[in-house]
Amino acid sequence: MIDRVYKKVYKSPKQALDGVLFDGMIIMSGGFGLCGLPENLILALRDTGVKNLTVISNNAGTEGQGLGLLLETRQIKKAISSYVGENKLFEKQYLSGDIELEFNPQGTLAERVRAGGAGIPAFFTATGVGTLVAENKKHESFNGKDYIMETGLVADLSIVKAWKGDKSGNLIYRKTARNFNPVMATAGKITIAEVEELCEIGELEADQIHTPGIYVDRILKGTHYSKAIENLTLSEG
Amino acid sequence: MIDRVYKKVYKSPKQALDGVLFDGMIIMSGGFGLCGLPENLILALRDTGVKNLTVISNNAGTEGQGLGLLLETRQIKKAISSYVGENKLFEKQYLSGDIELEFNPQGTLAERVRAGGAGIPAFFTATGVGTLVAENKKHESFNGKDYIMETGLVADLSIVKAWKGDKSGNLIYRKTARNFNPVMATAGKITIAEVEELCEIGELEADQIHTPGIYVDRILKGTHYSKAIENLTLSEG
Amino acid sequence: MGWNRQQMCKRASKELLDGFYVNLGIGMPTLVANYIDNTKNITLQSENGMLGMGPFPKKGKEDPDLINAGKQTITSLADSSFFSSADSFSMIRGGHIDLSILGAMQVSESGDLANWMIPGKMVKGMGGAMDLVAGVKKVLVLMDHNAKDGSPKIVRKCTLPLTGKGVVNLIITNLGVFEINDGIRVLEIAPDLNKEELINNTEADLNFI
Amino acid sequence: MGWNRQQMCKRASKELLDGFYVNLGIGMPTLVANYIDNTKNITLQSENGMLGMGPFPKKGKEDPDLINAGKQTITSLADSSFFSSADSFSMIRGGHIDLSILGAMQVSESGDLANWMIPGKMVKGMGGAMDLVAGVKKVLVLMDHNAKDGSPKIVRKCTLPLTGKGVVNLIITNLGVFEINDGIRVLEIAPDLNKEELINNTEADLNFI
Repeated sequence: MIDRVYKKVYKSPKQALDGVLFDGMIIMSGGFGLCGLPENLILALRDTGVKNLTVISNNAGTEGQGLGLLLETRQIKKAISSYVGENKLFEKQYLSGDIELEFNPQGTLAERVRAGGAGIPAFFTATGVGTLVAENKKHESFNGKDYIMETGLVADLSIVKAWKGDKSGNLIYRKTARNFNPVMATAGKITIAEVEELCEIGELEADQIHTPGIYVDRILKGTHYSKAIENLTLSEG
Repeated sequence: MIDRVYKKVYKSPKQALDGVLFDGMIIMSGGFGLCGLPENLILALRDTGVKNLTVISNNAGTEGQGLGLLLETRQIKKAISSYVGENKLFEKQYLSGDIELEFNPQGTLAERVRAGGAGIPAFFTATGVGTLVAENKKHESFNGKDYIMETGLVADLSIVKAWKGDKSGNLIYRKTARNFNPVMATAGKITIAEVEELCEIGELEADQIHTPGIYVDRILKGTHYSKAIENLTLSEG
Repeated sequence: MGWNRQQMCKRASKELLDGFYVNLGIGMPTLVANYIDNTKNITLQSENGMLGMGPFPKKGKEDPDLINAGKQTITSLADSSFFSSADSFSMIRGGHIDLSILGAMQVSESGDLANWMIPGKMVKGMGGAMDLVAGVKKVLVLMDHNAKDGSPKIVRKCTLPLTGKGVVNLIITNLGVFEINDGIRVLEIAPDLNKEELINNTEADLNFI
Repeated sequence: MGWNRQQMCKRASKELLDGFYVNLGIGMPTLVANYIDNTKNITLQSENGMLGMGPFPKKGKEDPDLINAGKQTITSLADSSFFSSADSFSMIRGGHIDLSILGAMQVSESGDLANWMIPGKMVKGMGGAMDLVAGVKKVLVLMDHNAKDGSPKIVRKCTLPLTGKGVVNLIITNLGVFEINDGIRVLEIAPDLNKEELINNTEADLNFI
């Protein structure tokens, strides 16, 4: 009925980041390892020089890849992650006290982000009960089982990567490149999505959309996808 | 690599319900109004005569439709719903004390079911603060705002309706017939799905599956879909 | 006296700003959709699991799998998306909807809203109203200024059970437009009405500055 | 002494019952997939967001968008589905996965598990291990019976920081199979081994009945 004008489309990651950055901000970045990373936005983020970032992301990238790029330039002050094993530079900066690290169990991290986006300030989980993760956290028993309280997470900015997106911000992810991207898209005060294919309105099937456009404030087509494989494993024959 | 044998497919709703029912059990039923209802399973449920049911469902059906069928036969002892406005029989049974009713805000109901399926025993929400819904519930303040604690819900049996399903239990819903079905599928100790189209393995695209097969214990093709329209509203011209 | 329903809906439609995601409640709020300025990009959400709600279908084009929260048959648009009830209310509870328009039985001067039950009468349920008023960024109440018996609906304190506490931001009635923010400020008065008439029809104190 | 890795994996694969949904941890547990009985319908979950994990790809068929939780390239199967990390861990936390197989540094006689950090050494993170052991119906630890320095890994009380408390149900090592249920019961002993050797290599009390 309405010939809509969509104002969410940006020409480049640099333009998409314009006006939303400030030193000391909290940024969520989608991706699992190097899979489903917002590569173009991370690169542009590095070039802006924004610093003292708290980065919420499952991993810390590898050297020269993903969030590893922001470690080289020392733009990250604190990381909230579940696993940072693949990055020697991270290790070095952590051991020298240059970077703060908060480990969250992977499922707790995903749920905290989901809760943040869903307006749930806190929830209870059995994950981590009786471990270091439970220290200083509120405990409560339900049906005779112990749980700890975890809080929702929100970010000043979420950067996510999808396979296809339309001009209204609807997103579709591909295979395991989905990972943290959909929940992080919901938990940013501002969310910027980069896509491999930027589609016209109507090209995406309404039943198949993973992230409804309401969550995406800005969208751009990425031009550079290295899509590095961290651990190439082949079957014989 | 493996030629899998799927043992989830049942020939009829009656067969699918065999061995999972007992008086006094808790049943979740998907659907919003008469949209996306597991019609065939409700009908079969009525014919089994199982009684004293606690039914968790957004609505209570209309007279002679949906869960209204189980009201006629007085199989429902208690309903947990957000809105029961369309059913005069429900009203009558409620006012005569024959049926117990627990109102939940619709979003709280959806989230309680999701939490139940996701192993989250409780969460906090601002919905209902300062209202009757908040009575006798735990209050807690986060960042200066008040929230109440709501608990997760699970059922002995969830019955859901999807558009397409494959023999491994993967489900795809159609349009707004999705509603409560996906979350309820996760929160039943046993979940039975009825579908309009029962597909072979591989016919459904892996990126487009709404309910992964792990949540579906039994699946059947429904033969009777009345798909009644509760409130036909047309535009002029 | 004052605006008719058409005029009220038209006035309400001005609150739908370009780029807004909006949830319209059952009844009169649904009619606001008819007055949306086509030059604005407004997306309607239906809490049963849809973004990008289109108009009612033409005869023969109705789809039982495509309804709104009032169980009315509707249509989709090119940018529509469907999702589960849990995802829908995550959107609502999480503050992603810009504006919700609802009807009311009573609104208090502190923004308390009562619109779901009358003690002693059969209660149909709150549906998604409590979630909407608690979660949406801005809550607009669209209602008649007075009840059928003439009693004021904008009150000092709600006597009916609440739907939400301190949740209403704006009220549009047949008599005027009212902002709630540390008391009630009158933003507009219906053209054929004077201050005194407005005060006489309102229990709560009105601030005209 | 005892079983080799192949034999251990083969023994572990027997715990994968028909119809099971299983999560295999990084390292030796991943290899268990090679020994799954083809007559059984076993579905593998990868916690980064996939059900129905297939074998590693043939050369040239690798897809950077299709990896497992160990970041290895994998393939999908005809019944595969993909989902978000939040949905994946809802599946895990909600008790929908039948079995998880993980490695360990220490397991205590009360089922406590330590497998994520050594104080004083750089900590890589717990990844999804804490969620898996807290949520999955049955937790199987697959590990060498003794550490590289020969010290026992089945202990009275873990000295390393825990991954989960009272979470392990079954242990398979190169020396035997052990059930944890109010103490440790020896279910099987590797063929070339006697009770005494097993006791000598284990700190925790073993119940042979």
